[in-house]
Amino acid sequence: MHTKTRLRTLSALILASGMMAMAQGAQAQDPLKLGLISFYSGPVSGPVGIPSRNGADLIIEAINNGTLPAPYTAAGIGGRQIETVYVDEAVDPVAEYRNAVLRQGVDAVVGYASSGSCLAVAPVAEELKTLTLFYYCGTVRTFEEGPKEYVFRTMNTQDVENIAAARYVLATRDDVNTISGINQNYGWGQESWRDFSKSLQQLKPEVEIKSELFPKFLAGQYGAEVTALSRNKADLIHSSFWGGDLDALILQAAPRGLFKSQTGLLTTGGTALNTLAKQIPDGTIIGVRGNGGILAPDSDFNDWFRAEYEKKYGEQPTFPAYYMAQSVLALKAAADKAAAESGSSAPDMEQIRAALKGIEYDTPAGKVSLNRHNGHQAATELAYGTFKLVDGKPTLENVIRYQPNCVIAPEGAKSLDWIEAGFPGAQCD
Amino acid sequence: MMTFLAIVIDGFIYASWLFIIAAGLSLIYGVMRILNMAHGSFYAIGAYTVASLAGWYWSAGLPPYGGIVLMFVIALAVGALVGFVIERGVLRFLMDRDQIVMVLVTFGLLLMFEDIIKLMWGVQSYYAPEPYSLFGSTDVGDLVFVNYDLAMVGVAALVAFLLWFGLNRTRQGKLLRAVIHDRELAITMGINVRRLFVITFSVGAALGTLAGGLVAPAIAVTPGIGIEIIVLAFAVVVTGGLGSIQGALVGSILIGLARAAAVNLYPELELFVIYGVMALVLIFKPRGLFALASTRKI
Amino acid sequence: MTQKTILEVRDLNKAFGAVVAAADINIEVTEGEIIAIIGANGAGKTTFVNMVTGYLTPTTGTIRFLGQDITGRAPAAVCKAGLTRSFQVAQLFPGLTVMENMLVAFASLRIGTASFFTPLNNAAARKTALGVLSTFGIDPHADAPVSALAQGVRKLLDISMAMISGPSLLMLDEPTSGVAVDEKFPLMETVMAGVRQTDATIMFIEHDMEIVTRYASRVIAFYEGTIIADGPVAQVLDDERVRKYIVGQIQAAATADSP
Amino acid sequence: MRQIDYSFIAIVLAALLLALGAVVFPLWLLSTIVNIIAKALVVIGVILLMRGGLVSFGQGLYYCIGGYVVGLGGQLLGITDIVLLLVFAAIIGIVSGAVIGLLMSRFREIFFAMFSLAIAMILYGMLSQSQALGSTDGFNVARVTALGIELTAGQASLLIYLVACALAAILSILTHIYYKSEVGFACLAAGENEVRLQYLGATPNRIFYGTYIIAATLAALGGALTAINYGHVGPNMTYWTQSGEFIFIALLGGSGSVMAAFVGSTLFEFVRTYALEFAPDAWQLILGTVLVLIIFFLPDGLWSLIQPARSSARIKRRGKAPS
Repeated sequence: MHTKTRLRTLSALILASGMMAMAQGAQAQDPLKLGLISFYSGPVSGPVGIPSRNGADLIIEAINNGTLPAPYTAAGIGGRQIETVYVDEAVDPVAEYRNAVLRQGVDAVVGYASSGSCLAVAPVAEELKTLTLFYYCGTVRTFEEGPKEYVFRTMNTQDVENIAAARYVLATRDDVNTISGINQNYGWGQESWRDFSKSLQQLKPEVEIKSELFPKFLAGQYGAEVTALSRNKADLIHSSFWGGDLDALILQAAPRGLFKSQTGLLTTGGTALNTLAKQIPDGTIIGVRGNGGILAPDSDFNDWFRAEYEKKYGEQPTFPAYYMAQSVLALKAAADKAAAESGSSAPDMEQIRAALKGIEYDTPAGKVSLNRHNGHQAATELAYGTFKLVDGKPTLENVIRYQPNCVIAPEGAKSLDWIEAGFPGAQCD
Repeated sequence: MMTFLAIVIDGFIYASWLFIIAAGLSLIYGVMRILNMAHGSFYAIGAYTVASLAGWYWSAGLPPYGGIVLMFVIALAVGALVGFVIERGVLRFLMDRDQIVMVLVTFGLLLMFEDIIKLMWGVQSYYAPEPYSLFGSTDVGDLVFVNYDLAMVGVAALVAFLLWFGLNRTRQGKLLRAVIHDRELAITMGINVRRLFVITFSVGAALGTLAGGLVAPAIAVTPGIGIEIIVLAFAVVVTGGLGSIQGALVGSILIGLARAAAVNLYPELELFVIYGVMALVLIFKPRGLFALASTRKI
Repeated sequence: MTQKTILEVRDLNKAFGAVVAAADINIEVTEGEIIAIIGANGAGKTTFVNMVTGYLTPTTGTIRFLGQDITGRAPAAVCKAGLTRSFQVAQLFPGLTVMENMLVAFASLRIGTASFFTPLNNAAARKTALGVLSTFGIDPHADAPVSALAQGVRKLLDISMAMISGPSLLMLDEPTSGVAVDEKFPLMETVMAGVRQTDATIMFIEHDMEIVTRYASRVIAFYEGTIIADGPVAQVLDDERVRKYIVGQIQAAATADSP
Repeated sequence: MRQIDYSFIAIVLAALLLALGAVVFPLWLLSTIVNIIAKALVVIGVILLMRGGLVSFGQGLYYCIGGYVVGLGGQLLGITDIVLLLVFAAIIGIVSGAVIGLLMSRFREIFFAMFSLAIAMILYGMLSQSQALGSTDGFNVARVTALGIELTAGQASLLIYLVACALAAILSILTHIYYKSEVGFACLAAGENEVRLQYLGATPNRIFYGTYIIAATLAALGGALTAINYGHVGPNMTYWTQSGEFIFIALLGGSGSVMAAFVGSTLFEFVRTYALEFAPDAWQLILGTVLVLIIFFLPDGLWSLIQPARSSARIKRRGKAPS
């Protein structure tokens, strides 16, 4: 019966909580609570979650101590120290996101490796008006399904690496006329194959598809798949396998010479280079979902990151490490920009969010500019290379770095339409 | 023809791997009436132990074939040990509980092991690829098969034979069969069931770790592989008939072939084929192909 | 009274693989009879009851009950037709109280869509249940949990549950087995007194010849799946094959395993 | 009789109190409670089956169906009215339960568990292959409306909360009626001694069939509520670990009473959330330990602390009648 009053009370509550968030922003002393969300348990934690967290921790530590290289030398985010709250993405993303924001009171969130999580969390982030940076998930649907105010993504979407892959094949392997695909049977795998095959057929219509395999995610055993691929020979085999599945595929394909007789194109192959150098045949095409990891361009910032990471964790940073770091840096860059613009040394979250729109900033993996989907979606360079074992050490030769405007749908265009229209307006030099 | 051959070979390779896992599961169920979810953890533990220890052995550059022996030894040993501890430490206190409760206990153990494994080995992947390429490969027509995989078929056959021999030709085995057939009767006959339980569970667990250990060289050992495997193994034993070793054998061959056929002929079916086969079998034989007799006296 | 046939068993055979559990069994039961079925363990007595009550399907042969063919019908159908039974080992619902057991028995006969809403514990049902309980003198235990009952009471409850549907033919599988020797007669007395209040015909399997002679009007003797004698008590018990194969055996066994 | 009345009053009071909570509870608690209620509804179904000795390792199937009905109802049919969506989900739940139940009611014990698991996994396979439905990523659910009125996020979450409370109350009462009904007891009896029940003239398969459909409907409603609350659905809802979670909760609460499901669900939610917060690297270890300890020391679930269990014998130990 008192629904009206209750409604009022509640809207008041929401407002209040919004206010509180701002109020907290205002007092520069208390730390900025940053939710760091990725897979810290289960099969995704090893290849993605933990390296990501390591990369982020490294940057956060440096931000707090003010030891980041230029231009990020000022300590803290708008003067505030970062206090990290880790949340495992492996369970109930929406519920745990709400808990992080509403109960643990994080001011901003950096995270999410799975497209499913991103799709589910985005509306909640909007509802709770909480600045949320997606660092790794690939789906194009996040922004194509509607504009967002509080959600940003600091890395390319999954379509981009497959468009670039198609261009790379065209550029380096004009002898490729038949292709096969082996991709995991879930959103990521299905869309990766769709975008790659469509793109390549756009660029080279005579290309013919031999076989399309979609083994179960985390199947682990690919004997039958390798057989099927070997029996139906193609010039090139595309795979967006990642982590353990990728390693298993490489290990099981190697002794059967699959990628020797048919060129392998591994869009996320970058993680396997060091561990499985002996099993990857020369000529295999390797991607890193962007510009990070082994394909990170030489720069002082990159050298610093690499050195610090090896010092801290005793291993080379793989690309997930780069991308979560890249996401945290976006926050830092925006805070600095906001500070400069507003003059105040302590910009609040709203000012930071405003500054994030369309920002362009430096990362260990090169320049990142949030210039898609009105300033919320990143566009970065994206590199591919061809594997070669040089006296026992894995190297990548004829590396090509694709400029965003060559492989990323222009503002306003839906990626799939853009592919099917034949990449109108693509600027590739 | 070539297709057919390919399906048969792939099918049997996959089946032998399935069988080694399923056999342990089925043995434990047959004797103890425990559908052991923690079997997935045993599989993972086997994979981790082999990947880490054998991995170290090979990187130390010691004689390769010794490594193969080592794999079997440590896989079986760690399995027997873990099995023993779990049976003595937990399960024996719950033997009078309902079957379903036992499923849930082992489900709890599965969850616990996930993190215990993480605490022991961390989340990074482990590799021990050397043995996989050690035996070279065989050409069948224009196809290449890895001898290590083909050897798996041999190992599975050996396991099957040893189980058959153990159950039918040894005194302990005969006692076990008595327990499988009718536990109450066996107890009244004065069989020391508790001792048999420990032995059974250790052997079953050892088979689980063996399967994990043998597959380790062909995969990256990462968190969660145990969880992935367990439902698959369930499908096999339920299809074949819980508690029956022949059942496990036939079940794994059936599912192995079905999967290989799907991948080679109708890739889009790969995802259902396993549960499809299981569902089909259960519709016609609700207790699986080789169900244990369970007529109730009134 | 009119000599109406209520059960008619023709050429009943049952084989479990090679084992023949019942061979050419022919029985005609007329209303009001009290028939004792005797035979050594494994003679096929329970198999016979299981076939008639639908738990086992005969390999060949027909079973007619009240004029209709019930061969191979499920126990539920047989029960509804008016043929119920009790069990050698009382078959109860251990998690429920005595009354609840009776109420479930009562509900089972009329379960339908409405039963999702009709409370089990309704006045009408309670009344019927209590009535039956008191005819067998166990109404004082009504609210006791089954797990707490003594053997004798368990047996009586088992029988009460079989009686609640008001059957025309009641089959008792060893009503006195499992109860102490000195309780056998009182128990049987209660059972007979209770059943006589209804017009149910009785067939009961029994090992104790004294009970047989005391209560039965007719005896059927089983041996290795066949009927070796069928007739008035005295005549059957005098038959020398019955003596040799059954009475002797049973007395031997009885002396052997009685404490 | 009297005792029943009390339970009804208790349920209604509890629901009203909970509803009033909307004014005082912090935001995060509201959606958490809806989440708890949604899961509890599924768990009640699991418990109903458990009383009959059937443990469904595939209740996620209907949880997922309910969720997708809501999602698709919004996307394809443009239905966003919260009540309509729930009714819609319930109907589909009944229908699918009635169809699949024809098969399921033939299975018992471990085979029932495994078969239900198989069916759920087949749905998982189909969903994760259908790109139209966003495969494994699932898709977002439009914000609900009430009587055609658009709502703000805040109003919506309040409405969802209140509807959840009402739903909880209604379904608890219905379930309680079932508990006390002839079928309810017959189901319990069937779990304890099926043969005897047949000899009393009942057909256990039919009893299980009916109960199965009820459980399916409850699960579908739980899924629908989750979808409305989360604003997102995905195939994970029918993955076997989700079904395992429901059984976990059922055991936690115990099958003693309808309320037990809510107790269990609440405890589970908080154990998991806080385990996740304070031991992000060992939350599974904690959950597993809790499960094992419960089975060891509280075989009748937490509810047995509040009210000593009597007739949940089936799940406690080998509930076979002496034979």
